[in-house]
Amino acid sequence: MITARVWREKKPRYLNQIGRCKGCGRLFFPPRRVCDGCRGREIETRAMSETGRVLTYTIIRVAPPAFAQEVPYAVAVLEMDDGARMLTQVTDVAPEDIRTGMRVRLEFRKIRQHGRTGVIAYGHKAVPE
Amino acid sequence: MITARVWREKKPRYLNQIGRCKGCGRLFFPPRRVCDGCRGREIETRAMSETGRVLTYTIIRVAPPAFAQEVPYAVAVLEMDDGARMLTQVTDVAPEDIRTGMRVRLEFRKIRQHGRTGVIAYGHKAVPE
Amino acid sequence: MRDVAVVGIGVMRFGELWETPLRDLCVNASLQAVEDAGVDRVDSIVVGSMACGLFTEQEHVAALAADYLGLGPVPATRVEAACASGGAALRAGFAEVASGLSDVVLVLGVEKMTDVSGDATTAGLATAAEQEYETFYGATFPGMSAMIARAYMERYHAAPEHLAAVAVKNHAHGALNPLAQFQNTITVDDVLQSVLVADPLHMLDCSPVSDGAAAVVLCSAETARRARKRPIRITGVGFATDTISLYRRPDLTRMAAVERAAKAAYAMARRAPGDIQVAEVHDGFTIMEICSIEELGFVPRGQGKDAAPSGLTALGGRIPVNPGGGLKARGHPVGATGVAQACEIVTQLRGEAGKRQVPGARIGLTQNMGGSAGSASVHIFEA
Amino acid sequence: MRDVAVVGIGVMRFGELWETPLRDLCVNASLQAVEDAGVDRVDSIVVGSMACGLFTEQEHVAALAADYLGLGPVPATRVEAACASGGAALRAGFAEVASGLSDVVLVLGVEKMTDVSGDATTAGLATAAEQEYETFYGATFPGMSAMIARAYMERYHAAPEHLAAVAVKNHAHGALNPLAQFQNTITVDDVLQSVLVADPLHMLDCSPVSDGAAAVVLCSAETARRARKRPIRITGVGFATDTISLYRRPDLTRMAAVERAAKAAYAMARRAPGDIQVAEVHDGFTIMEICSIEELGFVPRGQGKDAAPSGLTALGGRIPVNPGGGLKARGHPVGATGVAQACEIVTQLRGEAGKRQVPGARIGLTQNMGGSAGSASVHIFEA
Ligand SMILES: [Zn+2]
Ligand SMILES: [Zn+2]
Repeated sequence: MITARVWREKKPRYLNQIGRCKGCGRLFFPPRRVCDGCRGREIETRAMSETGRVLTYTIIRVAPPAFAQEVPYAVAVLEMDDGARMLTQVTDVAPEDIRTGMRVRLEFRKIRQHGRTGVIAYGHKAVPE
Repeated sequence: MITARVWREKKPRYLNQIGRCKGCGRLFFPPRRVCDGCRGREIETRAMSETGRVLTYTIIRVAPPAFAQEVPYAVAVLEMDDGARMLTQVTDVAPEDIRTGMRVRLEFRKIRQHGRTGVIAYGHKAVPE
Repeated sequence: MRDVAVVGIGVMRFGELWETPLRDLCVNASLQAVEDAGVDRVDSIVVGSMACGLFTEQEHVAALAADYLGLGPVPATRVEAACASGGAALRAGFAEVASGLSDVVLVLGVEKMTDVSGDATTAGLATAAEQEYETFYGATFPGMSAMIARAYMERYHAAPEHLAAVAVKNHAHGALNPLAQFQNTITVDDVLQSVLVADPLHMLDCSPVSDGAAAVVLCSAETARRARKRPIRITGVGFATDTISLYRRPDLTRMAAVERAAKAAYAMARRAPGDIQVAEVHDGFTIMEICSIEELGFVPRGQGKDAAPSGLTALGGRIPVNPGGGLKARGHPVGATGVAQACEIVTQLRGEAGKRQVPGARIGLTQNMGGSAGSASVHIFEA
Repeated sequence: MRDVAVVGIGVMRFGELWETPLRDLCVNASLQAVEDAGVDRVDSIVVGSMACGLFTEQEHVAALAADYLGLGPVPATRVEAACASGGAALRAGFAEVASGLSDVVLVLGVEKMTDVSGDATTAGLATAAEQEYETFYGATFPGMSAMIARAYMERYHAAPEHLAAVAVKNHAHGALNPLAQFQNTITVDDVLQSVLVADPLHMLDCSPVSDGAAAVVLCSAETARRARKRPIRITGVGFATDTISLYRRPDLTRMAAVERAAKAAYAMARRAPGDIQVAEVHDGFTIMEICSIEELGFVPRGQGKDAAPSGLTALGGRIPVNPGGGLKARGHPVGATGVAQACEIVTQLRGEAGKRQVPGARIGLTQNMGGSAGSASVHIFEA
């Protein structure tokens, strides 16, 4: 059930695990079997940098049920210092104070609950560095 | 929302309303715009016969959430005396006593509740004649 | 490859059609298209629908349509590519006719979005994004476009007014289209004063939630000779994908799938962007039209923002975009949109667009996208 | 119409694959198929999936697959026809190659069914039936087949043992297939003693709920010459619909869509039922195989019930049906099934089916259906 969906993705989400193509160096979050740069299959895993910056962001004011109680909240595309990319919430800062280029650090937080069962899923959110 | 789904179908479900192709005489439950016998578009509406017989049936023992509390219950394909067909539950009889060919009469009953809102939808069930 | 033409169109006025069930949406648009074509048979049905299962609990919608149209036992299948489902269905119908597998194909686009609550609609639309690494963290469908908008605005010094101008233009066009869901004009101030949905996008930067259907009849060039009206040929077909996840795009201001789909369609039609006289472009959010007209080659990169304010893409401009009102004003029942765009271009190329007619238009283009441009479809039509 | 051949296949062992997300199902089967084909490029991807939105909250699965396969920006679209989604995708891929729109097409079938609870799976499968006049009254997906089974049993004096024999045969075949979800043999008593799901169907009359994917690589005859293994041509393609609602069928023991799809495929291939040497048939419920082999012309009407008990459709019989174990034993991730059937027939025609090989098979058939035979797909393959 939904619990499987949650624990299946634990490694990338909990450990910030990314893949790196040994052929061309491209980074992937989450890790993947095939590189979409060179179609190489040799992918090593490592931890993503914990610091990076905001490439773009938005403030969500209309949210699906799982996040309805949190509006307004900020979601951003981050580029970490190693070049890996991810999308997550930016928190511990007033949404109107977020700027592109802002330095952030990843912290382990509760992300959401799932469906009727209410299974809690964790992951990383960004906070100002 | 779901209430629209319920009241939209009220006429056929509450009044047992069927369509009849003026071209070839084919009957439809619910009424439809195009006859699938002759592709005619002149369809008149009328009430379905209230009595008919069981063409085939089953006893449902694994049901979706909306009907989970009712198992086991019987569902049948009916042919009414005017030749119209419908699918509905057969009730007021032990499921194991149902037989194909059994004479039935339609009665107005509660059919189900919908989703979170719990909107109640009515319609006809078959009972032994 | 056999030549393929559109010989019939059927499109209803989109809206919150509480009284019309999914099956009637399918039937109403399809009957119009078949009558318009004047053909005596349909060999196959292709239905574009994004999320009929999530929005109406009804999968198997192609069989439903065939049944209620009285067209069974013809083949009927559904095609999905998020909001590009209509464009994808058109391409699948094209392939069926071009291959000779079918001679006359009914392509239907349909979506019934108002049978579920607003938050279920929001969640349903978000299924176009990657679920485990985008939606999971709280991203919404408008939120994705909002992030593209911010990246674009900062790169190219665009203001909220540039985005708003797209909505203003498309409402002005919609006001001329009796089939548009919204036929009122709006101002830049109206857009900027509407509530923020996902900064910097306001409510009036977003296309609405709609119910509706649109249909076209495709057939081989030979059969098209017997059609009631002048056949409109489909001379170019392009479809392309990009990363489903926005965050993995090297350039967040680009919609590379649109460029790739357009290149394929231009190459097939042996046409260039400058040949296009009228276009229907996917303005699910105002920023999408701005990026798309750049990717389609109508304007240089970074100048998409100036097209609506300058009148370039308005009726009477060099390249009128969304004369039918676009998704913004015509409405956006997602699976129907790609087919409704085709109906508008055919109407234009037939010279039957009334007050919104682009005079003398002979070559038109439709562009439909799915998700945050993870999928894109482009078709070129010629009278 | 260009000739089309299968040059690569990829199929995983189906099952309750808790650890494998949807994207990995897509990637695993597809990589196998591309490697098996030995082609250096894919021009387009067609994905068959019935209800990825309802089962995993992920629509836009074709873009997801293209992305995670590193195959973007190629076109990627999804095709749906309830449980016949795989067969419908195969047909769409065929049309793409036959038309010349693409030269090499990856057709992927996939379904991830165990991410939702059992009752959500039941509700999801029921979306193949008409929602307002079938599901509304409490009908379930197994319940539909149960009503067909009762009508058939009374008309043709069939007993529960006749139905059970189909499951027994297909488990016996599955026991020879290392890729089958269930590789255990069962007895008629096992079936009759399993719990009733919808009388007269027992649990072991029903195919299981499964996760899984299967893929084939299609290409033109010319490109097929460069393939690693012997190309298997697709010589016949048929698809047909019937009323989506069971209760509107004039004869409740018939699956007319299967007959129509088969007639179209036989006509295109210039073959007759007697030419078929091996077949994969849609046994979502045991009664479906019985009715289907009648509609396919393998046995006269009313004699489908005797085929499994007499050994006619077993390995070694006149027309082996479901040598791979069928949906019953191989598993039934709904959208994957039509493609997995093609993988099995190609394996047979290549002579690579090991213990379950039908000796010397050169002509094979697959038949996949959606809902209560509201949709049906038939393909004919020749070595
Ligand atoms: Zn690489
Ligand atoms: Zn009639």
